[in-house]
Amino acid sequence: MRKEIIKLNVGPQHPSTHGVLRLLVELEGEVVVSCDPDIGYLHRGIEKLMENRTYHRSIPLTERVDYLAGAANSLGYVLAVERLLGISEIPERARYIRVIVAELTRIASHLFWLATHGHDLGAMTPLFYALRDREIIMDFFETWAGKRLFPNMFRVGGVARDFPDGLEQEIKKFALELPQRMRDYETLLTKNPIWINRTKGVGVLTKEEVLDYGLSGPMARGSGLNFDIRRVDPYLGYDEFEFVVPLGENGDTYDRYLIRLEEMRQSCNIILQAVDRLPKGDIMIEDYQVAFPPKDKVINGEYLIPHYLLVVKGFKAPKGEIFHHTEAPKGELGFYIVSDGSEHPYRVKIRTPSFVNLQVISKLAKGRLLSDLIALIGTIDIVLADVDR
Amino acid sequence: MENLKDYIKGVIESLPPESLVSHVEFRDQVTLVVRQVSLLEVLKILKDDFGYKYLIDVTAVDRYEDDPRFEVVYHLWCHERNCLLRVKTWASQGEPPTIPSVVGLWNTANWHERECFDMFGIVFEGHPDLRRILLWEGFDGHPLRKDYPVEGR
Amino acid sequence: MAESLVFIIVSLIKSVVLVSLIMVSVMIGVYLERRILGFIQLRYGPNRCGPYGILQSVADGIKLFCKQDITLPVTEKTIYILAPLIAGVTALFPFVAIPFADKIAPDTITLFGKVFDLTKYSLNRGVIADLPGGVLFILAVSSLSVYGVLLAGWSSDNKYSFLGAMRVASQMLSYELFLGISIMGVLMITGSIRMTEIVEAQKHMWFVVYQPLGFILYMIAGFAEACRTPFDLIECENELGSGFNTEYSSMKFALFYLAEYIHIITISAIAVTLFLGGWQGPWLPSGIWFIIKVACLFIFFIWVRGTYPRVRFDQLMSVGWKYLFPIAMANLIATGICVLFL
Amino acid sequence: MGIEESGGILVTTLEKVVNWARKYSVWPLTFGLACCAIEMICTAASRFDIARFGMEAYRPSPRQADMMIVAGTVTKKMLPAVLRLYEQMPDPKWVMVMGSCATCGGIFRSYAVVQGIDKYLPVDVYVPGCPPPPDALLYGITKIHEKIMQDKWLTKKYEHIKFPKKVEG
Repeated sequence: MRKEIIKLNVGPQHPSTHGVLRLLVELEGEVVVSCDPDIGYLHRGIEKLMENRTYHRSIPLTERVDYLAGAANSLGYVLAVERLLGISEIPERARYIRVIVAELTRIASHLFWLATHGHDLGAMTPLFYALRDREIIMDFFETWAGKRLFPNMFRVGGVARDFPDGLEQEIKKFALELPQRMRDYETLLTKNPIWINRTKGVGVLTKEEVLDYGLSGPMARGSGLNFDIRRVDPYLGYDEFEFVVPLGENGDTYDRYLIRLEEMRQSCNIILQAVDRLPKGDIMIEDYQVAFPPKDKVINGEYLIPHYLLVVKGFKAPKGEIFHHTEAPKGELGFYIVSDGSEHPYRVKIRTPSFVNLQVISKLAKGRLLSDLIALIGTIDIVLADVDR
Repeated sequence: MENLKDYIKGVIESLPPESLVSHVEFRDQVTLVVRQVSLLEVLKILKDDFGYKYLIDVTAVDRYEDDPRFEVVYHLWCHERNCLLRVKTWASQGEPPTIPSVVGLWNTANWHERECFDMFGIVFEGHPDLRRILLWEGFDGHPLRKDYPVEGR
Repeated sequence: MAESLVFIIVSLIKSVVLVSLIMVSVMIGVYLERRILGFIQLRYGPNRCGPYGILQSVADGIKLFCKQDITLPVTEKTIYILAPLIAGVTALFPFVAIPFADKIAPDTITLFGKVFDLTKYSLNRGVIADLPGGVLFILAVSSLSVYGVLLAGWSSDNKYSFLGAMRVASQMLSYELFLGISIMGVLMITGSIRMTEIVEAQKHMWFVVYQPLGFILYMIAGFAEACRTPFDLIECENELGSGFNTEYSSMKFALFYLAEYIHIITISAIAVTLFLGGWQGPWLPSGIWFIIKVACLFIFFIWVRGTYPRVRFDQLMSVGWKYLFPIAMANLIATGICVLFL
Repeated sequence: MGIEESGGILVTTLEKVVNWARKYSVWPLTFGLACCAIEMICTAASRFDIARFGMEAYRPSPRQADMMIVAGTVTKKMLPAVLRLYEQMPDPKWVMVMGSCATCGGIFRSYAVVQGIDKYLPVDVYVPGCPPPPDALLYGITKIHEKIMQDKWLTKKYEHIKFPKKVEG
């Protein structure tokens, strides 16, 4: 029998490549023989741009790295800069606000993942249900920061704006309600035989492969590797919160699906704890060499001049290099900042989770069907800006 | 914290002395600066004997007008002890700068090294598939080098 | 001579009325689908175009009609152009034999002083052609529509279309088979393959009561035949772009779109005729009952679309051959035994 | 009507009817580039519900699409694909630019980003923002609707354009 290999070009415009991923797939019938991802269609040169900006002015750029979890990215960057500057303490209220926003972002990102992952496998309705809940989080951000996707409110030394009155209670209400709303998705997907058939046994990863490919986030935890940076290298005082790190057993798509659902519940848990402990007080440190003075005091010359200098010239960071990683929704997000003592970072490397996690797809897709390839793109949970930067 | 420092001290002592140039500590993060010839050896010892099984990141820094010009930086993580280690070395002088590839140790280094090649033009010797990853074939120059303008040529 | 003329005229009138009814119901169907999906998904659906958005399908139709028609420089141009026609026309074929109403005309009419007997060839009944082998005819022509899709996918010179075409070919082959077997039970009970007789045999009890398994199997096969979620593998946009119709635009695409919905109506109509008592029902005229039943099944199709994910290609095949086919056979044998001995 | 002398009532009515149909049946191309695509999906979701305008029929194939929403940063690597998609769409087609990245490069003034897609594509409506909220996108869609309704595709005169005379031989 003569066999013929079909070379299929999936993307960059394709409904389920989550943006502009291009996969060069070789098919034998419908079985994937080889799969070579071609990335870079959204490479915007963020690292190069950051080298030419002051530390503060880079914050909006970092938010656009992973646009589904903008605040989580700027949080990682701000924490890295703070560590570079040697700021170890920020006001308690700012710390809790950061935790709440980071966890809300995680929920928003996972909801969007659920929406697209379900849609990729043909289930239309979860998309709408999940996005309905995501809209509520977007509302919180809009109330707090005036912007939906990218609040852009984290600053070195604190947060730029306090929560408006009543927002905490709204967030608390949402965190209490979401686990109940998530039953809708569970009824639609979790026990649905078609869903189980599509996801069980697809994209199985062992612990050794996870280490070999440097995977992180739900991709690593799905295979039972207990690696959550909130636990193993706590930042923002995550060690004082009670939460469970869900671990998978089989390392397949279904396990990772369950893990992400459970992570949303745990995030709700953390939010509830953080809202309960949220103290009153300052939201920014008072070192006006690096941190912005309060906006209402800027009319006063004493505050105006440092504010002006900070905006125009930025601050000088000590010479040195720092690597700081946080647990972004998609995995380990690391910022490696090299400083030469000037106002600009000498080099910033963003170690994004999607970039590393995507690499494994050519291994997972080999020998599977074309439909599985789509499921795999979904389970890796990539965002192309996160891959290409 | 003290335990970790002792552990890292133990790591440094057990490495072959001629491989290590220096070690720097900054904000509780230790950087080992090693010679390029013994890079693979050091990384293998760290991976096999000290549990640094997770290669977080491979990247490069362009120290423009220095010689050798390119630093290559490896970030390692030990899952058992939850500690970070940074290993740094230089790519060889001349154009193109070269350095041995670590794909043999970690598969994850594959794309990291391709990205370094794409952005800095560092050739990783022994890499199975070294081609541009983010930019397209035929792109002129390597954008993250310091002598490359931000807005392109 | 005059008799055959009457036959032709009456059949023509029936066909024209039926085809226009089907076209209108397709338009309503598309609108219904979008509204019901909106209802399931907590949104409105189209509501700007006309009152409650009912003119939505009209707007879509006019727009598609006035779009630029791109004819690609493909190798098999004739087939490329013919394929949507085949798909659109063959989807209408099964309606020839489906009885959609009881008597719609008196037994005899007097024209030009001559009396014509309309009961001959069932001209006064609500069926275009009351074929003696109606079920066989339906089974035969309903599988014809696969050619349209297959040829379209093959002639488009597009790999996605080609994969879609290959999928539809294997899907149809495996599901056509047990679609046939699943309705054999009904035929055994009736002892006839004339559609009108099957409907009349359900005067006292619908066959879905005697043949529940057969009905379920038929509906599963029907979903696969109509290529609807969860079996919409041929044009699943998440895998194959747009599947077999990737390279078709404007009216050619509209024909495929039309064929898809006609197909659903056909599947529903056959299910109604064979299992749900056809046009029979109390109080209302027979045609209305037929429309109501078909509409209910159509809505069921939409409901499933809003609920289920899509199966994988190999799973579809293995479920078909390994589980559904044996069950259909067992159902057939059990029915045979019951009919013989009870 | 009115301004144009030519074209009887029949022609102008036909034009209006077709414009009306086109207005309510703008099928966008499933085509997201970056951050703005997320807001585009949010627009299609339950709260903002683009389906009210008959636009939920996102077509994955450019052959069946009417409108291209350039949602996000266009990089130099992506540009050929964007242009190819535009060329594959049948006439009449509309282009909506969403977000400042696609409009002018936005904050990404770097070596890899196209500084404004309007150098390469005829843009109908610009929606500013980074990213524009769904409300802004919906406003842009109403602007597209207005533009479609004013489209004199049947009664338009081309007298002011001097076509070169065909030279024999």
